[in-house]
Amino acid sequence: MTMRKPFYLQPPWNVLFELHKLEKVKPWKINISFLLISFLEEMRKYGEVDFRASGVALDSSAFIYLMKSKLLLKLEEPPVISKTKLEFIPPPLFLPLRYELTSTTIEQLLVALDSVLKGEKLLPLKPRLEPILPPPTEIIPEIDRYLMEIEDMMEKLFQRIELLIKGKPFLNFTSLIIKRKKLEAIRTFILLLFLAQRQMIWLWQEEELGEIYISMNVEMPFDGSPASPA
Amino acid sequence: MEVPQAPPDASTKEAKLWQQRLALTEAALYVAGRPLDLKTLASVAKTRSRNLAKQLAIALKQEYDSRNTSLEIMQLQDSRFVLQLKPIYSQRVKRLAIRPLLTVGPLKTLSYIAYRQPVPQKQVLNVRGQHVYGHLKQLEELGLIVREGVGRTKTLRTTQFFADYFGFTHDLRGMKRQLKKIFGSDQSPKEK
Amino acid sequence: MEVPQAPPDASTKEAKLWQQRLALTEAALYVAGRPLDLKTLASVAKTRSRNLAKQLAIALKQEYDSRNTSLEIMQLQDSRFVLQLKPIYSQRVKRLAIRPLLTVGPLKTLSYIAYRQPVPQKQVLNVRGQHVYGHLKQLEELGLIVREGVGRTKTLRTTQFFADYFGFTHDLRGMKRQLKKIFGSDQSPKEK
Repeated sequence: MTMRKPFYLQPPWNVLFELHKLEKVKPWKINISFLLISFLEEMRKYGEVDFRASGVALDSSAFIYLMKSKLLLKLEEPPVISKTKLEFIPPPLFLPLRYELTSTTIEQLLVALDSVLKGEKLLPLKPRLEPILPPPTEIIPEIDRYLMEIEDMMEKLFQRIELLIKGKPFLNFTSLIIKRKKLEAIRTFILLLFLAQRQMIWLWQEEELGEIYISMNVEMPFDGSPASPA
Repeated sequence: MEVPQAPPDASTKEAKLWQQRLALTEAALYVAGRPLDLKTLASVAKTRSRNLAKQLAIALKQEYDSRNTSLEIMQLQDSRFVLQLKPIYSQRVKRLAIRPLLTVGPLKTLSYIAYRQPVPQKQVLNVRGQHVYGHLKQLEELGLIVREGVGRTKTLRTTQFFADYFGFTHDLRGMKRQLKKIFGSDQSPKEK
Repeated sequence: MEVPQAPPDASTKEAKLWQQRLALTEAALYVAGRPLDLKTLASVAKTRSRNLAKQLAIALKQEYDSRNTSLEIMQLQDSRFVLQLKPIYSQRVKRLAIRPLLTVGPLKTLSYIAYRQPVPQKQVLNVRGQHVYGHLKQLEELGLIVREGVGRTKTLRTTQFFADYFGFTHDLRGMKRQLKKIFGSDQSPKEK
């Protein structure tokens, strides 16, 4: 009776079980994650849970990881310095100092000046080159204005919260940003953080990633200073 | 001012130091080929005393004067000293000077700075082109110009060495008048 | 060759002429700042006799040697003469020199080329590092080396000007012997 060849001895999984094949393959070409997941799926499909095969697969995966790591480390090694024959390097030769009369005369200086001044006269006739500035981007001034007007916007948001919260103990963040664009929602959230940091409002959540609740700090007027006791 | 001190007896340690300083003074004047001030001469002669530097230069001058040589040491009005060829020999040997101080490009830049000084670096760049950055570096290294101020407000002017080399006065207005006169141009340099 | 003639008695007409020629010889060497051959020295000293020019130069050299001075006159192998600063004074005054001098890096590259020449550019880059491209440009501009051939086969050698500057002979084998003596190395440069 012939034994059926187990599925994992066929490609692509066979690379994990026939280690001599690993030497012929570039480690980068082996997707270990894919091999192991599909290996487990296949095993589940056949209903043959073979712990020896799993063990070998694990061992092979570790080995492939090791090969990959070694290749990476090899890249970081400094290049091998070729052993050049040590040869005699002579010391620097210092030049002897000699005065030398140079030949430039005042006439030559004046001839040079003449040609430069002619060039200077022509200068205004040349078209003036204006510096080419890059076109202004849309984002930077927007952010600038946003930052510059932040106090103003904080006050407006605070007034809006005051209006919406009337008669209620708290307000939820979703109601503040309803029907608003994403960027505006983010800005509103940032402004809330500023207001909370100044203790003008309180923020809390009942669960992580859950709704944010806002309540007023009744002891703080807008200017940020504690209210004077009545 | 103290009377220049005669070199001490050559047998003593002080005499050796004097001789060494005298040789250093000569070395400095020879290599520089331009007038040197007492501060520079003192630093070369390893002394802080400008008076000693002056005594050394005067002693060296006397030594040169006493000897049959084509070279002389001159004391300028501002207490600077220069080693130079005696003018009577110039004619016979000046043909041996074959190397120009500067090539044409840097010379043009230098002449413009001399004529318009003190001139904003920006103006020099406008008139002569961006390539003159290299010229300015060379002229500065040769001690022919100085840059004053920083960044966009840099101003250029020529140095005393420039004036000495071309035989101009050290006075800026005087130099401009000299240039204008020699140049014979009807364009008066802008006084700034 | 005639025996160098001692300077004649200073009271005679010939003595005055001798003194004048001596001064002209000195003037020529001072102005040139490079080695001058006997033909040039003779023409400056108003004589057709190269032998007389040589006698004058040797007499001048002896005068310099006998005196406490920072300057020296060197006689090169091919009977050329040069006036220069004694090397022991260089360090203290080199900052005053007009002509920008080379820093240690390019000087090392230069001495390597001189020692190994004619040497492939590739070998110089291997030994001294890729940064020497700048040195080679500088040395070439100063006329101290030449590059022969193109691309990867470029060969470097020093110029006649280099030999003159250092007072070396123009003969390559002779120059290498001189260099070997200076470097005090027991390794003989490769003769190619």
